[in-house]
Amino acid sequence: MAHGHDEHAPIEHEAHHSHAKLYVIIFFILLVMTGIEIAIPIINKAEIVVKQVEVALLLGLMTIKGAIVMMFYMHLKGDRRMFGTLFVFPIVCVLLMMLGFFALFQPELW
Amino acid sequence: MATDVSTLHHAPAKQRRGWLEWITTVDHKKIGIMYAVTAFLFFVIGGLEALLIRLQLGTPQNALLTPEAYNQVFTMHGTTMVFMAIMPINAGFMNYFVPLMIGAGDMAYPRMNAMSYWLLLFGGIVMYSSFVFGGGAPDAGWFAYAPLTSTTYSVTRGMDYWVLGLQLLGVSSLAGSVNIIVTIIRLRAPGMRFNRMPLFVWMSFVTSFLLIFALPSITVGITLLFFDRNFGTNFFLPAAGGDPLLWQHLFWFFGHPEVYIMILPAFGVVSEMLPVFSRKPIFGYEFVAYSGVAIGVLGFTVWAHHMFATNLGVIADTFFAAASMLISVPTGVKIFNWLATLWRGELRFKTPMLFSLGFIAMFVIGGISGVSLAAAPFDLQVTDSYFVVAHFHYVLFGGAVFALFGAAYYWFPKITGKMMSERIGKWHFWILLLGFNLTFFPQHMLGLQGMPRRVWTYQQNQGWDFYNLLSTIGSFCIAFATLVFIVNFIISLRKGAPAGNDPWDAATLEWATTSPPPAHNFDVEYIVHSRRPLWDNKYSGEGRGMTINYDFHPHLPPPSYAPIIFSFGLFVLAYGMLNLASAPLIGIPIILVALAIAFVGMNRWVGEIAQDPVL
Amino acid sequence: MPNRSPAKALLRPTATLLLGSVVLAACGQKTPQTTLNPASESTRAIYNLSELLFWLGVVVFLIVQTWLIVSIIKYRQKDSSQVPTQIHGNTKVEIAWTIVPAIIAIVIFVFTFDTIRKIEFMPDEAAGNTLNVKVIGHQWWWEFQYPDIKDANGKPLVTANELWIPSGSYIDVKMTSVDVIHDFWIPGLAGKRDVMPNRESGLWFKADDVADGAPGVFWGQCAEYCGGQHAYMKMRVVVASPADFQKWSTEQSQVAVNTTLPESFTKNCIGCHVVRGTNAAGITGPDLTHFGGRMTIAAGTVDNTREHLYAWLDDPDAVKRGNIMTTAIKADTLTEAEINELVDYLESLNPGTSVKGQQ
Amino acid sequence: MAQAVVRDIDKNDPGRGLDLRKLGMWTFLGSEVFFFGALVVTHLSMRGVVAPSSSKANLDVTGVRNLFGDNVLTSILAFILLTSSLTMVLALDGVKTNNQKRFRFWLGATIACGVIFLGGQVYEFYHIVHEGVTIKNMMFGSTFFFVTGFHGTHVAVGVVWLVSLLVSAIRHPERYNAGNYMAVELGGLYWHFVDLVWVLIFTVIYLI
Repeated sequence: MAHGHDEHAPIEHEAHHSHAKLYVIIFFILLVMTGIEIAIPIINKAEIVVKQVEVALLLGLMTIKGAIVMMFYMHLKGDRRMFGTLFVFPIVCVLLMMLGFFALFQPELW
Repeated sequence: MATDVSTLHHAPAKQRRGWLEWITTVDHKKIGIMYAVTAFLFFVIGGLEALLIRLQLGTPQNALLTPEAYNQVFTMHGTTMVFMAIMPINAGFMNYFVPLMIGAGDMAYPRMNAMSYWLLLFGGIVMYSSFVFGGGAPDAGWFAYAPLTSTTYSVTRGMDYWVLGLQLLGVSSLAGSVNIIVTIIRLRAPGMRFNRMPLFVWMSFVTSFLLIFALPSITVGITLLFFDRNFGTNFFLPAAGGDPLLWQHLFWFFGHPEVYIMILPAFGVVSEMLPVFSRKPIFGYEFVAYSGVAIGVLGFTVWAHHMFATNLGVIADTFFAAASMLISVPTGVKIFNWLATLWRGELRFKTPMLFSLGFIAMFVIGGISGVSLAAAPFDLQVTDSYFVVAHFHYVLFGGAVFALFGAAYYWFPKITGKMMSERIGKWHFWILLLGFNLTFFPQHMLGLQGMPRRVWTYQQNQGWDFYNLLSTIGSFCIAFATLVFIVNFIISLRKGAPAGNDPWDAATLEWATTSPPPAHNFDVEYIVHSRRPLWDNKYSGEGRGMTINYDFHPHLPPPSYAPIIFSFGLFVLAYGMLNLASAPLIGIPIILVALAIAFVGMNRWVGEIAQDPVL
Repeated sequence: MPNRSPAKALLRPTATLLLGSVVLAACGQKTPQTTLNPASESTRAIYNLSELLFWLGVVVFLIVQTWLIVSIIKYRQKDSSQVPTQIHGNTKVEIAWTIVPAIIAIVIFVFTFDTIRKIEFMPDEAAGNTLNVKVIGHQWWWEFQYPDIKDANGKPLVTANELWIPSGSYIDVKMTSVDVIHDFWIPGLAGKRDVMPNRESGLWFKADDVADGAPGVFWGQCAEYCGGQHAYMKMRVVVASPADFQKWSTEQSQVAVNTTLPESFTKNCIGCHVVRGTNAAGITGPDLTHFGGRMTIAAGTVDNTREHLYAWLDDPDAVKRGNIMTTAIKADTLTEAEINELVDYLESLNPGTSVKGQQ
Repeated sequence: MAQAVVRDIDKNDPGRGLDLRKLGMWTFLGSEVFFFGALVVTHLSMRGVVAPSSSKANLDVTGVRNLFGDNVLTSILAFILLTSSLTMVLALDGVKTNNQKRFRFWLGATIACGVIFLGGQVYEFYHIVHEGVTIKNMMFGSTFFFVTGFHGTHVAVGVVWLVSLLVSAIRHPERYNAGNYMAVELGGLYWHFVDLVWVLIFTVIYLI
């Protein structure tokens, strides 16, 4: 019972299937979203929508971007559940604590 | 990693002899012993500081200590007991017993495990070297409220040593916790599902998560503090717009989970000992395990109950009062389940059992005063008074320390192969119980009579003299009890009766191997079928608790110098950082040397990983 | 309770212990800083809450310890070869004792919330019957300002370490600190409140009525560790009847009763201290205008007597080590004659209304 | 036979067969989430504070934020870090498909992106300090440099890590192949995490 090595590995493994195409597509999606993010504050200088909506839009985009990076670039999609749990649980906790902190102690930031 | 692992299996590991064996060891059992011994030494040092405190307060207007000396002593007492005594004793027991209890050969990362230990030792040395090099020890209390920690009000270098010592201890704890978590997730024996793990393993698991989630907060806090003191920032300096309350949030967001980090392993130990000495299974395993998880989760939502006096406002007061009271529910569940474990058992009053029962009796008192502190208005009267001092000593001494002494008696036979003296052990228990209550019960009264904590002296005729005297007398009983323990330890180590594999007729896997266990822990692999594999094999029939896989090749990494070299690099780095702002011509060369040492260690380490793919 | 006799056996020592401490408090022992003798609406509300907490605590304590002791007596091992019935749990029972602590917690919470409401919100009737007080924390003494009461110069009245308030009025306290965090605590009148730099915190309280000519004295102390002399950052609060308070505040807002500064005062003291009506206008130290009438020296460190004052002026570091006055006055700074001159002068600054020496 | 029993008994265990080091990496990253969480809370609650006695007291948040222009530089940095994430995942794809050349090329590209990012950050810091905002003289500067500085430190650590990986890959190509890519995957996880933090910082500090 060695640590972590179930498979008594032969030196040459069969090559995995390449996902390069998918990664490039993901990259362009992220790129477009970042572009929108950058554009929003510039467009909204004229106060087309209230600041709160702008912030909500930005946070929403940020969350989606983050989720995409985690799922595809960090391979959480399709990987074992344990890894995702170890990482996503703290993220959810931190977000809740931040909400709680600002709601209770810095309400003027809303 | 290209190396075929199977060729390594029976390669004889180079064993070094004498003290080199300890310096280079990556064996979780040796590391566990070093942890426990170091932590006990710090416990004794912290205890001596406590005696100084009690001597000073034994009589009103005593001039034994100057205010400056007193403030350093109580700060170091708190810091030592929290970070260098209770936490590492817990870590020592976890190190030694988590792998054994889950039937593993070692921790997940043996070398990183060694590094965790060395950083504990070096962190402690950094902190205590402030007495010699810093012009004085830290003096702002263990929770170091800003702006008292600023260079204006804390003029010695003590607080800088405090910050850097804590940084090293923090890295140590972080690495240790990741190690425990991975060990538990990945190295459990076949069949030992999560809901079959011994409760000590459960509590170690929860504790480790609390640590990795709570530590970053104080890491940020002390880094900001270090910048304030050395590089001219103003995070906590009100004169320049900084916010002392930010420190309190960052500190207590760590500090409250820290309380559970200290007590949960004690809960785990007691949940192991009570069933063994009652000869029954724990009552309501799931409730005991999950209430530990619940305490851990709720522990992150209550930090501001340490800050009621700062005028949080009605909404925050209400929220944190409610959340804090909620914690009494899972805690109550645990206590009732322990009591139910005793019910209709066949109780054997060996020393570990006495300490477990003492733990329940004392911890309940701390729990009751804890719930009352959660009631925000009452807290406004007694917070920062001796009532709080009494409360947390009932929790951390009456709770954690009692449980850990019990654990020492319980596991000593496994670690050394010899029994501890029952007769001396019982003396130890009764003297400690008496001394503990004599010391800390009067402090409830002191708090209610209006005595604030952290005062270096007090005037007579305030109704405080008698209780303070009692408390001081009690503290010497505690010291004497600890001396009795040390005597018992030494005598038993030399002449203790042989223990055999399973002296207590216990239930968990650590008792299935020899005492002391061989370097690879187990000669065979156990396939676990129940929560009490050993017990069920003994009492329900061979094979009911566990079966044996003989086709098993234990593998251990060889001893290594890398962890101590790397840790030593970080140790030197701390002194470089200390001088960076005040004397860059000294600081920068030290930092470069330190980085070079750390690089040598890291390089060795990476090379060893390539030979033997374990961190 | 399942078994009566052990419960009784436990009750007696508990009662003895409790009674013992009460007796201890009653016979001759002064407890000027106790939380157990509330003398204001808010501390009484807290005291009532703590009684509830205490009795619930006693019940829980008795249940657990009785259960523990009964188990120890009843189930001690009789036959080492016997294995007891292996009971793994009982979901119904466990749910029950999850719910019971929850109910206790809810009960405590309801009363807690009620008390929070009572002590945090100042009642409407306070309007028109409020005295504003500003508390300023210093390392290690207290400055009190009365924004509603003007002194001879038209500025708010300032005193130090001795706070006079009228009974029956709502005292609205606002506080801040000039250095580190302190904590304002008069156990008989109000719970703690942190006194923080660069921030304003506040609390209110209403002291119970006292008779004319019989003011009540309450001891208070800084409760947040604030450095070297945290132990000697004390204060006295004098609750006077409205008439007495009126008299006191009128006297206090006058200039000093003796405005002829001795030479040694001009030489050594005016940089840090104010004596209204003279050119002593320093603001680092406490206002000394009516010093002679105060009860204590150096923030409650010693009683205000000639001997103590002499010792204090002779070597402040020996009385209260590390306090800020030691930066100006060392053991050999003043001659005996100068000290006596200063003592004479300072003790003469007594306008009349004082509770000095009668605590 | 015994092995078969083991496999069977472990079938539903969530920890079964997980790679030890990858498990540790994810656990560590979970802790890092709390670290950056604490930093961001500090920044958000302090950045608006105007010091009573600061030399730049008249420069409020809006004033400081104008220094960033329309975030042109930062947007370029965001673009570079995003690209580095793509190149990193392509490097891993390279090693997984036993394509040493692609592996090394994309790894090198990732390092280059990291170095350019660090250079850009140094330039940005220089620019802002030049405008009179330092870590000492105002709260916005303190928290801004603190948060972005810590992120930059993480990037720097990542660059060192990837460089040592590249050196090792050139010296011992036999250690990196479709059956042995964990070292690359771990470096990648760390690198993507640093990118993830930038996604957060970019939005919260620069855009909001």
